[in-house]
Amino acid sequence: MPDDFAPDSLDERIAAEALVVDVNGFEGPLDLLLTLSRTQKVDLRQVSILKLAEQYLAFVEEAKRLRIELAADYLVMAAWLAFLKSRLLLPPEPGEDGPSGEELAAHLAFQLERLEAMRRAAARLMARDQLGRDFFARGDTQMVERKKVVTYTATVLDLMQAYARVKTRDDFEPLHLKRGAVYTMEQALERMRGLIGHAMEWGDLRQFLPEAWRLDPKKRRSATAATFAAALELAKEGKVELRQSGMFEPIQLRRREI
Amino acid sequence: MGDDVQSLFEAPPLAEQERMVEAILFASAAPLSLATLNTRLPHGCDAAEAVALLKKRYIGRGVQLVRVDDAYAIRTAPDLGFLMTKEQIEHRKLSRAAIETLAIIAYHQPVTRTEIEEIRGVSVSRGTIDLLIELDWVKIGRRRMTPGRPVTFTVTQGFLDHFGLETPRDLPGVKELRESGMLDNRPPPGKGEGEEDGEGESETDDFFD
Amino acid sequence: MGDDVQSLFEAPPLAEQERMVEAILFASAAPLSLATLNTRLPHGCDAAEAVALLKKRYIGRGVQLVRVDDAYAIRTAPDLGFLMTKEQIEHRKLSRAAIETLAIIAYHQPVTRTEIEEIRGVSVSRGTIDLLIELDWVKIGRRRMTPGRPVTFTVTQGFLDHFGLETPRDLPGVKELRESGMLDNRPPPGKGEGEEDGEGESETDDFFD
Repeated sequence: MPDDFAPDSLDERIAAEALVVDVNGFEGPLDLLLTLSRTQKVDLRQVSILKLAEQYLAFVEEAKRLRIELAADYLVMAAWLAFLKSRLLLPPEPGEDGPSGEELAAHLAFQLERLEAMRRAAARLMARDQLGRDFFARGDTQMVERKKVVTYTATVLDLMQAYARVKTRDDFEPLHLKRGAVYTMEQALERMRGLIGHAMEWGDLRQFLPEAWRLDPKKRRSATAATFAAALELAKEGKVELRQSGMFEPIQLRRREI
Repeated sequence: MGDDVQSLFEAPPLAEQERMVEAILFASAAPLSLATLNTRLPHGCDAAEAVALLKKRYIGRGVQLVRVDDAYAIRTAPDLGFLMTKEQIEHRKLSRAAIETLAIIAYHQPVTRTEIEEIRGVSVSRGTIDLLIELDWVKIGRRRMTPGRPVTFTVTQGFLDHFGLETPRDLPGVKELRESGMLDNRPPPGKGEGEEDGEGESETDDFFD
Repeated sequence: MGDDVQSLFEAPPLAEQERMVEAILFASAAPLSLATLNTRLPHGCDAAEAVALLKKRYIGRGVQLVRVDDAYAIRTAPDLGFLMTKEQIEHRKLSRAAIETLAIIAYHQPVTRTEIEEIRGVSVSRGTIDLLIELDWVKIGRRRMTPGRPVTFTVTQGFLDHFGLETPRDLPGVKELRESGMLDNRPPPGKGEGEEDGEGESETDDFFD
């Protein structure tokens, strides 16, 4: 970064200072460059890109001196402009390929001119007569007696957001279990109601697990929990008795004689 | 107010007043009284006269200037009421289940009901798909050549027309939605963003290519 | 349908068709296409001719018949906006970023998010395009046939209606901008020229010519 560069006049220094203070007001490095180019007080097509690069680099230096943190975009642009400056000032190395400094400068000038053109176009667009402000649609569209026809409306945005919601649901609901691996208490209850008639002797609760749910540990856990809950429910109804000889010992169950 | 001040604010010509009344009555949601019209017209206008002119102008036209109590409104000519039946439409928003089902069909078509349920993680009621078919947004496609030969669902031309799409392929994928800021859902920290997005996209591609 | 059946449903005279179109357009807040008008009119009517007659009739009046894309609507004359303070809708003030993004989409359409970012020199922030879609000013266009097949954006009929434009060709200054190369999608020097941008340009041309 050039130490020897100094803004030409006090006015420019003040302008640069004002810009630094206002750095949040810029919409990115291109916007900042466009603003800086106006201080050259020439038509955009005549702007000196070399001078503009120097102005920008001085701006970044000034921001550093004032300890204002610049977003990465601005620093990337500064590095690029420093490169451009060297390309413009130094004769190209023999055998060096890639675009010349002039080509790069011309493209930057085009980008600035295009951005400026779009700004002006946006201003002209917004200056047009607008619906609901300068001209108006029919105020009363309910002109005859109601004959209800229900139509459903949805916008493409609704559609996309719905899809995104579905596709990212797993990200947000980690407890949303896959259906296939859950054995519900209702299922267990139904199965046990059919089996307890035969449970005259004390027997391990685990033998009530359905065949298909015994091997896979995930499935076994789900089925065990459901079967245990179902056993409690049956005990509450007075249909079975439960016992356990100690902590973590098998839970046993038998039919209650009525 | 002195005479000389008033002359500075001379009323516009009657023909201009008539234009003004026409625009005001057209844009108003409710009938307007002469008194209200006079407060909205420039100083010195005579709403009664302008209304009378406008009323005459609309005689025999498709709309008329009618008096409602002591107010005025522009209304359809009574003999053309039969053309208006389509105007009374009640707009309802689609339920969350319906819009999600529709989105899945649009992104994954042709898709079976079981596949929709797998993607949504909940079952899809018969009525939801029936409604989408009735709206002419979804139709029954070919049967899938898998056991049970389940029917598939696809979206219709009516769907494309309603959503202003040329093809369902134009719908952005989840990754694009996120990148263009159309999606507020960010992946939770710690989850590899790349892998998940990549998957989402390739899935969409599979279905369309 | 056989000839004898058709003759039973002879179209009403053109003057009557004009009245009918007048009634239908007056009753609708949204623009209606010729196709929609034709489905609402009795068999054998020609909406295009009736619209042309009606348009002429309302020249210089307080309301006008305007064209919006391929549709038609009745709107109050813009010079009378000052009378409508009551009807004026409080517009949410758009951010500078949103306004510029809207203008870029309108003038460069169909345009990808990357192209918008290249023109503005900053990334499109979360929610900007979302907002423009919600306002019904921007919609998703065809995917660009370049690597990655990016989504494109275009403006809607609602946009044209809002800004009183018949077609995107009527955007202020669009011709001059095009002639001075400001709507070109020029690749930065040293980047693979031709392929992507050539296509981008030809597509834009399609849209405007």
